[in-house]
Amino acid sequence: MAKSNKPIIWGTFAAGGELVSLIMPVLILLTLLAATGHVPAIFGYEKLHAFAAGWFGKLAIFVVLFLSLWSQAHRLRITCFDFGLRADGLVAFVMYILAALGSVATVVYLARI
Amino acid sequence: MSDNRLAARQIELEVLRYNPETDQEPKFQNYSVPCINEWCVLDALNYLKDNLDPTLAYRWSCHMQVCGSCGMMINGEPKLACKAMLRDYPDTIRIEPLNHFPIERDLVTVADDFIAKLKRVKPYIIPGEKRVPTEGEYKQTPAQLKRYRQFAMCINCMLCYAACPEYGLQPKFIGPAAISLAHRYNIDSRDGGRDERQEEIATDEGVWECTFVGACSEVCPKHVDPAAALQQVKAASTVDWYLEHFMSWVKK
Amino acid sequence: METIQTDVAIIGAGGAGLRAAIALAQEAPNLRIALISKVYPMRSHTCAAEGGAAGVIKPDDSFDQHFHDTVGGGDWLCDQDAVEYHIHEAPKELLQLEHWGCPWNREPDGSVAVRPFGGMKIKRTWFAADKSGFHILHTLFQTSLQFPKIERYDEYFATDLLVDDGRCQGLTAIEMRSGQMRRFNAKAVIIAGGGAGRMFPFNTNGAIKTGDGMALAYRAGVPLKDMEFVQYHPTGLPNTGTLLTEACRGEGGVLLNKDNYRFLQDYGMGPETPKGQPVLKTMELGPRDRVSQAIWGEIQKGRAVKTDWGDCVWLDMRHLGEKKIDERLPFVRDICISYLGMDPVKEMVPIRPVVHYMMGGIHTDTKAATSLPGLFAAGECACVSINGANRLGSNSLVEILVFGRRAGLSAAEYVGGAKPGNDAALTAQADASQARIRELFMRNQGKESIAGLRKEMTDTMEEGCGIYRTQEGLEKTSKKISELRRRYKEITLHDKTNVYNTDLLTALELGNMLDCAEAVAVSGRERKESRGAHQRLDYTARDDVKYLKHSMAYFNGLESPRIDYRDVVITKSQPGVRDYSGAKK
Amino acid sequence: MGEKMSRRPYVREVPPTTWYFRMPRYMRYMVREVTSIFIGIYTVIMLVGLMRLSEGPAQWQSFLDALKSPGSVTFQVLALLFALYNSFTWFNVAPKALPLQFGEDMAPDSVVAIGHYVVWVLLSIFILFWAGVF
Ligand SMILES: Cc1cc2nc3c(=O)[nH]c(=O)nc-3n(C[C@H](O)[C@H](O)[C@H](O)COP(=O)(O)OP(=O)(O)OC[C@H]3O[C@@H](n4cnc5c(N)ncnc54)[C@H](O)[C@@H]3O)c2cc1C
Ligand code: SF4
Ligand code: F3S
Ligand code: FES
Repeated sequence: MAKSNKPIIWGTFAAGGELVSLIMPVLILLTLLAATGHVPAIFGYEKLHAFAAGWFGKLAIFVVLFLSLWSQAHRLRITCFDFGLRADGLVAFVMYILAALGSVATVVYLARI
Repeated sequence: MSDNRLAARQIELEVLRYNPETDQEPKFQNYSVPCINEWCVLDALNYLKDNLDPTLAYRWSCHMQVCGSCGMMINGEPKLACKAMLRDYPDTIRIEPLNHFPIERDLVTVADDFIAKLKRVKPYIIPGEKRVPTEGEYKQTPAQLKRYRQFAMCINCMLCYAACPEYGLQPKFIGPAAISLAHRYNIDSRDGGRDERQEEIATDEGVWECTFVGACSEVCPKHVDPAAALQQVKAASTVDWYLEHFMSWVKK
Repeated sequence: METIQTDVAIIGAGGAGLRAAIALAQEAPNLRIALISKVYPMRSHTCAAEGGAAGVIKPDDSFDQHFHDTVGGGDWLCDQDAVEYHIHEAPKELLQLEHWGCPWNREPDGSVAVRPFGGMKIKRTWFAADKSGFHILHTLFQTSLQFPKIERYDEYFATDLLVDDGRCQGLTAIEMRSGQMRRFNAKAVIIAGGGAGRMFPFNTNGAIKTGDGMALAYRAGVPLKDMEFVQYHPTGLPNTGTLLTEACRGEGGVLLNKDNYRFLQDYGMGPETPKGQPVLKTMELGPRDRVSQAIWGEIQKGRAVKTDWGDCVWLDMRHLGEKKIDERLPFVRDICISYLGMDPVKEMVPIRPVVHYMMGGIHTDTKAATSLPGLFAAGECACVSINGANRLGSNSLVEILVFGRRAGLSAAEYVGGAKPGNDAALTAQADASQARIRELFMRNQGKESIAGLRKEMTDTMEEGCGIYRTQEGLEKTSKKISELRRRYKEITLHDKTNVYNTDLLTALELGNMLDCAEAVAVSGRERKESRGAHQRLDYTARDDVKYLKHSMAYFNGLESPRIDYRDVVITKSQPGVRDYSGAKK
Repeated sequence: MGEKMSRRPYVREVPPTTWYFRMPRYMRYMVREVTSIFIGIYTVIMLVGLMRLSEGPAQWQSFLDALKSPGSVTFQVLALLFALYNSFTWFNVAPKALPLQFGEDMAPDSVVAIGHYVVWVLLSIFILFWAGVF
């Protein structure tokens, strides 16, 4: 049996999982604060735009979105299997295409800022 | 064992029975067994077999948690019958053969698949540095020993296979114990056979079938922590993949 | 009946059987090997051995010392040529295991570590925590997987040897999963079927240790040697019989009576040594027979600890501390907590002597050959006489390796010159074997139960063949066993299913145990002296004039066995006094 | 001991779509896996936010306003709970992939797990500061 090619994705899954676990709760907390009227300073357009315009900001945003997209796509693929959706090849294709599109979009939007 | 202590507790055992010659499918049979609180479930079964129903079939030998033959589902959990102490259970105990394995008869399962997988991962030293015994031992420091020792503690009881849902869903999965065993040899300082074993375990049927449910480690009676072995194999295989494809001058 | 053709058939896939198979696969790669076992190899009882395996490796040690410890420990009933071979091969075998991956404990510099053991004057016991046998067995099993010539027949129950033309030429076995009888045609057969401790009610042995291998050879006319020597291990858990390894004492645990007094000093094993600093070959590190006898003595004197499970003494390990216990004796701690609900780090645990090991077994020479051409034996089922009247702890894990390998090599040599067999005669025998078992299987009228007979057997064995024996007791037990062997003809099976019929297998095992038990009782009755594990209240002294001899029990149908004697091989150590007092050193 | 072959091993099929109801630990696992749906959707929301940000202040404001809808708030509360659950499960098993050895002894799992919790708390506080919440 040939070696698997799952490691290609697993690297980003693992890195993404680590990052998501560390920062996702606090990010959600931030938007939740914003949504309930306690808008944090960073969400001011000027401030956030300036952050996203700097190279560090761009990199940070890209890394978070990229890793999160791929790790969640990978996990969703498995979740589908666990729920009994056995067309693993197809599911994987769809999930990874979505993650790839999201990644490209991230780059495009960042470039526009 | 003084007999007056017997019947200190009356336990209802609900045992899944299956006789391939007379039964279409398995069904439960109930027994009321007088027990001593210090007993384990295996003691209760042995009492049952000697005194109530000699036709019950199950495997056991050592009665000391080391031979790995007495694995069964006890109240829904994969357990060693000789490690499941009655004091930890209510008065009704349900006993079934290990999940995910075909039932040969009563509590006896067909283990062929597991045994074949053990063999498949090449669980023996494939020496790196060749040496003959007359040249003395390979030096191995206590630190090097401790790196793999935990993974060498597996008693092949198959509880982890009964616990792992991915094995249940995909019986081709090489599974937790066999992959842990491969890992045990991979990280032994005397071994040089990792590449050969990777051909078996760095595959879709190998470690990549594992979704890190972690049930294997939760039920392992010997704290082998197969889930850890599998994650470590995944990490190493990922590094391998990138080295092989992007830095082929480093690896192969 | 399906016939399987092979060159060498091995009965038993414990340490001895596996070692034999590997030796054959390596040294005679053209031979077909059938490895037959009633349990999967890694379930064999070798896995239960905790303490370790003795082999001379350190510079302060010498073959001579290992020799003298072993021969003296065996109360001079050892064949000294066999011991000589054993101790010289021991380090080679243990190193070989190291090369196969056995996780031996190590010194800081990476060399193998050794620990002290009872009756040994020098630390020479190699160990893998308190799981030595487990690791040995799994290393052998896993190593064996690389040899395609080793064909395994797991869960096959051997029932009879096929003997024709004065040679052993195969065997019959039941494939347990289908209940079908299979015939193995083999040019040579090796028996590695393990011990027979299950003849006794209170023992450290697994359910599979029912003396099948011994009984097979015995019924085929091969004598069982020195069967009266049954080893009691001093430290068993009083309720389950689970063994607490000798390493508990090797690491510094002490034995106390109900007054917290270290009583061993009253039994020729004193003076007292400092607690937690064990001194080799004295006090708690005396040999098993002496220590067990001392515990018996305390019980007689009313200085035992009363427990729900009978009279015990304390094993105190608290002074070793949690770290050392977890490092060196983790399994012991687990076991005490599981089965007794007591933690040896915090409490003293009650223990009592428990049947552990059969010194006796199938008589073989130093090449592991029996008196029947084509039949070899090794491991606990065999008696090559390295253990004499009392085995020293950590010698038998080595014995299974040394003589397992030897049996393999001898069989390979023998197979080269073996003549083809007479098929008609063998078929007739195989059919007879099947008929015998079918009769048992079909029987409906019998009034005896397996569990009932077994209980009577174990009870009478404990009564008559315990730590201390008397003529009267031994006679009573011999009679009782012979009565049970007759009543055995009356047992009925309740289970009439072919598939995995454990009722049938336990019946066969009971038959085997009864045969062995009779050899134990009758050999003991005839040995009117005290030596090693055979201690008599009516003949308290060792008698080298009459009994510096091996007893040989020959099967005699339903009659009790014929006992004969055989000289002990003495090369350099004349019988002397076994001295385990620390005083004179 | 009949001559006939009577083996007939009985295979118990695992129900492919409902197996996780069979054991609480399977349910715990499935909840962990399901977090990916919530975190995945939330990531897409972030991506939309980024898009809005790139389109100018008005669009960004409308994004912030959209966050306030009751449906959105409910979703975010759920996402937060699932994200927390994900973090805990991740930290607890992280040691498995990261064997650590100090000198001779293998470090207990708790070392890596506790390390993760500490980093997590510090990082979260830092981000809150940076975002100007305090
Ligand atoms: C609890 C315990 C602790 C011990 N600790 C030590 C120690 O520290 N040091 C030491 O040196 N020794 C120790 N011993 C003794 C030593 O472990 C044994 O003597 C040794 O392991 C026996 O190995 P064996 O290969 O002869 O038999 P086993 O390992 O018992 O194997 C017997 C094999 O024969 C097979 N078999 C039996 N009957 C049949 C049949 N009818 N048909 C087919 N197959 C059959 C079984 O399936 C099994 O595979 C200990 C023993 C016990 C019980
Ligand atoms: S890893 Fe644990 S549960 Fe699995 S077979 Fe080995 S000892 Fe049993
Ligand atoms: S339970 Fe199964 S999915 Fe992996 S972590 Fe264990 S093998
Ligand atoms: S009987 Fe050996 S593990 Fe339970």
